[in-house]
Amino acid sequence: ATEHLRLATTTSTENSGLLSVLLPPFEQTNNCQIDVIAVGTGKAIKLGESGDVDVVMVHARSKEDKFIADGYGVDRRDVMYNDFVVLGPVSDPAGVKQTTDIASAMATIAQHHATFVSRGDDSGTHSREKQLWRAAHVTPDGDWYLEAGRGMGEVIIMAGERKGYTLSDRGTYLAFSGKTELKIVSQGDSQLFNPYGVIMVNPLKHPHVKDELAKRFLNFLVSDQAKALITGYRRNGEQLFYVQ
Amino acid sequence: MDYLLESIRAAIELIFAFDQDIQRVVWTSLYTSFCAIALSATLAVPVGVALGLTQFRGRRIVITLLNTLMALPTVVVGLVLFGLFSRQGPLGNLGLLFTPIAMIAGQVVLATPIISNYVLAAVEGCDSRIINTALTLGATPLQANIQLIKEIRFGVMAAIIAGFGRVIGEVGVAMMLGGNIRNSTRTMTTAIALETSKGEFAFGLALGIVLLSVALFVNLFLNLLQQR
Amino acid sequence: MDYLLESIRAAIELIFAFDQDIQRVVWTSLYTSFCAIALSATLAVPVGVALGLTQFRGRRIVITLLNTLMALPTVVVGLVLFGLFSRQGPLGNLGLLFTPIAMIAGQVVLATPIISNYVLAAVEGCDSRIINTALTLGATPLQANIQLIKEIRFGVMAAIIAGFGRVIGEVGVAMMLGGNIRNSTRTMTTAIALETSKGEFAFGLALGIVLLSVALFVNLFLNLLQQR
Amino acid sequence: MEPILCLKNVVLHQGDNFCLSIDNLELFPQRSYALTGANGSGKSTLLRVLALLQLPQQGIIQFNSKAKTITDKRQQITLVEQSPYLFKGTVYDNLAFGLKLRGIHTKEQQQRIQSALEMVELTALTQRKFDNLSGGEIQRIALARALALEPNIILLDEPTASIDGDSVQTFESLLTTLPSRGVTVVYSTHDRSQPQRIGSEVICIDHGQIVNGANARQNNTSENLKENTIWQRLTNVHEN
Amino acid sequence: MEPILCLKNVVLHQGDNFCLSIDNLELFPQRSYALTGANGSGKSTLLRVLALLQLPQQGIIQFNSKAKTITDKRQQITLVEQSPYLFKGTVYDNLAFGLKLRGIHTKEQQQRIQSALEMVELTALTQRKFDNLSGGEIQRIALARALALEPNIILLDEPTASIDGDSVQTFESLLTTLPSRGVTVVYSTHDRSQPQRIGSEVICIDHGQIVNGANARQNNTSENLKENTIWQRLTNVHEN
Ligand SMILES: Nc1ncnc2c1ncn2[C@@H]1O[C@H](COP(=O)(O)OP(=O)(O)OP(=O)(O)O)[C@@H](O)[C@H]1O
Ligand SMILES: Nc1ncnc2c1ncn2[C@@H]1O[C@H](COP(=O)(O)OP(=O)(O)OP(=O)(O)O)[C@@H](O)[C@H]1O
Ligand SMILES: [Mg+2]
Ligand SMILES: [Mg+2]
Repeated sequence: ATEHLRLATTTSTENSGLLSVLLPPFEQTNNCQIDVIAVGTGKAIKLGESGDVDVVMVHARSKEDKFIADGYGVDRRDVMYNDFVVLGPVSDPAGVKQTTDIASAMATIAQHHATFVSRGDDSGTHSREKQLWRAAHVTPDGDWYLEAGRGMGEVIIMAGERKGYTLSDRGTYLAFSGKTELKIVSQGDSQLFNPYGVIMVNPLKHPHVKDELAKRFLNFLVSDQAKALITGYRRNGEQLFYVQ
Repeated sequence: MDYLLESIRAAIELIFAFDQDIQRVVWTSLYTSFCAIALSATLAVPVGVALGLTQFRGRRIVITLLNTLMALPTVVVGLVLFGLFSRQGPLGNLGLLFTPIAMIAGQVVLATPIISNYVLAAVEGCDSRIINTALTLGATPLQANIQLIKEIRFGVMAAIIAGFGRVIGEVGVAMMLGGNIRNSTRTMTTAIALETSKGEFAFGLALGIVLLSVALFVNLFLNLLQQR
Repeated sequence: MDYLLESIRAAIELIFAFDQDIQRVVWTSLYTSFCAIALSATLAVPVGVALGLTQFRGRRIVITLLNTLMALPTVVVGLVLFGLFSRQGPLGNLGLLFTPIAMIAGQVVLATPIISNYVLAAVEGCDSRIINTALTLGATPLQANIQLIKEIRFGVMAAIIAGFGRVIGEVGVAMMLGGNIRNSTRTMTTAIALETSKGEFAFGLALGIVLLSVALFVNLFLNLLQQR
Repeated sequence: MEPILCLKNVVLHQGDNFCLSIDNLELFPQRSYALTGANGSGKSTLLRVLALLQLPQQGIIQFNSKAKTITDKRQQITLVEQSPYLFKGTVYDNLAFGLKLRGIHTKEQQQRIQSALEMVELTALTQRKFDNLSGGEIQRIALARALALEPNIILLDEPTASIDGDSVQTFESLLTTLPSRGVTVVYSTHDRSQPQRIGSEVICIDHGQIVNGANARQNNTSENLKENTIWQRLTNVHEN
Repeated sequence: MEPILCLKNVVLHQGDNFCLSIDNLELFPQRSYALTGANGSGKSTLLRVLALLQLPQQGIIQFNSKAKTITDKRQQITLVEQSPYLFKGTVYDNLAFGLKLRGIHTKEQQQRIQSALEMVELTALTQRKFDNLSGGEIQRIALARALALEPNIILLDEPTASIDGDSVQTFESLLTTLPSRGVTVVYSTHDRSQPQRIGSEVICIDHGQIVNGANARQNNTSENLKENTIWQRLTNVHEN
């Protein structure tokens, strides 16, 4: 029978469509099947902690480090990165487009009390957003700041409906660009860099983890073949992910 | 398993602390559910009674469709109403999306088939002499139907309780049409979903226990109403 | 609004193409729901009948608790069973998490209060002479209860239809305990949720229409069964 | 004299095997009529037609009254069914139902209920729940529920079938007096001597058809008036 | 001779106002007993106790039979209630219910159902649905449903209350013959002359107590045997 490897990953990775390109070559050569469980970052890590998956792929560096420090995960690899962008209405009421760096972009939004929809769900994106507010020396609070507590796509839609701003990863924005009138108003700052890491669940802690196969999978993800697949992946003609 | 115990402790703490966020969330859940059930019952009880009492061609088809609507997934209701309420949609300029009103509308759609099916079953199971007895004692057809509803009040109450359970416990509509906005449209269920997606299982479960306690109180109250 | 029309077209295409992925998803939804309803009915019908017929101290409390369980959010059921089935949990080494069996377990928990409440209402509304008539014609108490169930079969079927609608349309349990794994535990509802989160609203809605069509067929079938 | 209720060419199919077919039936005010006939001959069906509950497929039902709406008409015609249904609630609630619909509340309601229950000798059960009564008690309560409404026409489907011997006598005396108080009475019965005791014209039904008529216009009821205690009570009610 | 059914010091409270209290009641095999008494006196309650359906709070019920379980005992005692319930289904289904429970299938089932319906003269209704029958038809079907089971003891609660005159006569003749065929018959009635016609001992109940007894041991039934067609049919059934 084919072996199954369980991979917990964030919804955005799964939704980008990359995995359906990236995984099949590995599955074929290793005669296995990778069961992708797409959940929030926090929950993905929790699934790793409880040993219900074999491999975790997320983008929240501090949480990943803690996961490894607590002994739940081993062998973290940098797989790829993409970037975040700030989205806003075409009219750009806060004039974010005039800013050059992300810190002043965030500060402008706060100054104008322009509607900003936050993920509010402790996801990788939400952690990054909080980091950006700190960098801009702003404590977001008030009617203009909506904490939605939802997935990325839904938050983009909400921000569109409310004619507000939001922070999104580029992949999800591209997927939703036909469904919203929001445009990119700020991008390219080095602080918007978004690395994805892959971690194997510690087989010492969870003996049933398929470490053999997991290790091969990790090796595959950093192999030249995988790199070619990642950089070659296009959506609406745009490249979504980059490798170091 | 640990987190089950942990969550019970957390739930007790939550209930006793009862901080403002929780209060707000409980209140939003309760009042949207109540409004939804009141509207839905007004709609669904007459539908159930009418379907139970009248014979017409295609009646079984209508009933089967109503049965099928009980399988409506919350996401689908959310999607369709989203299409209505969004800026692009026909009701867009009312600006109802991401407000409690949109949530209530979605919950009405969810509860109505449940309540009417329940009432229909109660009417089909009830004594066939009720209507004639009321009529011969001088009731108008409307009064006779009201008397029928009184006679099957146990079934009607069960229908309302089932509908209430459905809407207070559902998450899809509240999430998609309410938007889970903190201090505004966040309900107990969307808060639970949020905590769960964060991996805060214990806190999510604790909120679940709060939800069930609230539902228990509401049901105790409905029960008292019924026995009166 | 456009996407409503678009989705209807997409749904029709989907139904006619009926590709392997869709087949698989429909099949997973159907067989988990059927297993869940079969198990749940076996459990819930006797509970409903027993609660309807026997008088004991605390009966109203038990009924109120059962009513409350109808408000169980799918996420909470998901969380609790997750705690049981997870590797850390007491049933962890069975490795049931993210399998159809875990989903069925969750759906049984969801459907059981609904079915028993429905049956209870049917029993409370039924003719009080049924049991005695069966007994005096020589039935054992068990046979008399079975006859009662036959007499209220309309109510029991309504209960099963309501339970079926609940489980085939629910997403939380299927998502949390099944994991929405392609070619394995992906159901129609988790697929809809996935498409929606991808922004593929029309495709999500199209799947919703497929789901309702499947539910319609099942209900037509149950209806035929009942009329036989 | 004008008939108060009159059926012309009425045809009512019920199932495949039964058809009520009445060419001409004229019921005159303040008389009493007894419907007789075998089981399944159509007595209950005819009574439901007279009560304006079941509509025939063909024919005319004329009710000579000023009432316009069907509900107003039904308020003047009350039927006690063969196996009466009691509403969930107390005996009092059951008797109050029709009175409330006629806008009769408080004191008068109580008095009417009290006298109606006296007529059937069941005042002791006023506060009893609907579901713990004996067969005869149910029938008597249903009779009281109809009598309390003081209808112009009272239709009774086998009213004494499960009533005990003594009570049957009292009830028959009551029935005998009703016509002279302005009430038209139609009842069905299997007791062959009952019509004579009450002084009613006999309408005999067979397979849905009238085989001997109520249209020979002799009035043989009015002589049979008896004065008795129950009658006294009824008088009091009307004078209150 | 041993009594077949015997109540000793039975007390049964029902609600606040009614108490069935029977010091000693002995019913002997192959006789017929008529229960009489006013409405609400406790006839139906006593019949339910005799049918082993309602358990008294105190006292002993002795049933002289080899049957061990309560179901086996109940299979020998069949009660037709005052207002009988018909199961959803056809008349045939209703009669087949008890026969199936006794393992009687196919040919014999059909024959027994046929003869039972002949006894109540309703063979025409064999395939009719339960819900479109007249009051008398329901009662007769319930009687047939009990007769088809050929119980040792048959308990009938006002069996002729809604049956038409002609049929009452046929049915009474049938009842008269049952004791000599080994059946003990207990029925309640409001018809004062019925016990005499059938030749039954009268047990009169008042406020839950027996006021004249069935314990004077004269057997006045066996002489009253009549030979008639219905009886012939019954004989055939037993010999098949
Ligand atoms: N569940 C109950 N709770 C309280 N009282 C009851 C209940 N059932 C019956 N009773 C009362 O018990 C008494 C006896 O009832 P039962 O049915 O035995 O009378 P019966 O002799 O058969 O009368 P009938 O001639 O009217 O059929 C009645 O007064 C009735 O009101
Ligand atoms: N809904 C129905 N469908 C078909 N046949 C029916 C329906 N209701 C009654 N019948 C039949 O119509 C006939 C007349 O019924 P009805 O109740 O009027 O008789 P009845 O004279 O009152 O008899 P009883 O003396 O037994 O009360 C019966 O043969 C009955 O089986
Ligand atoms: Mg009749
Ligand atoms: Mg009785």
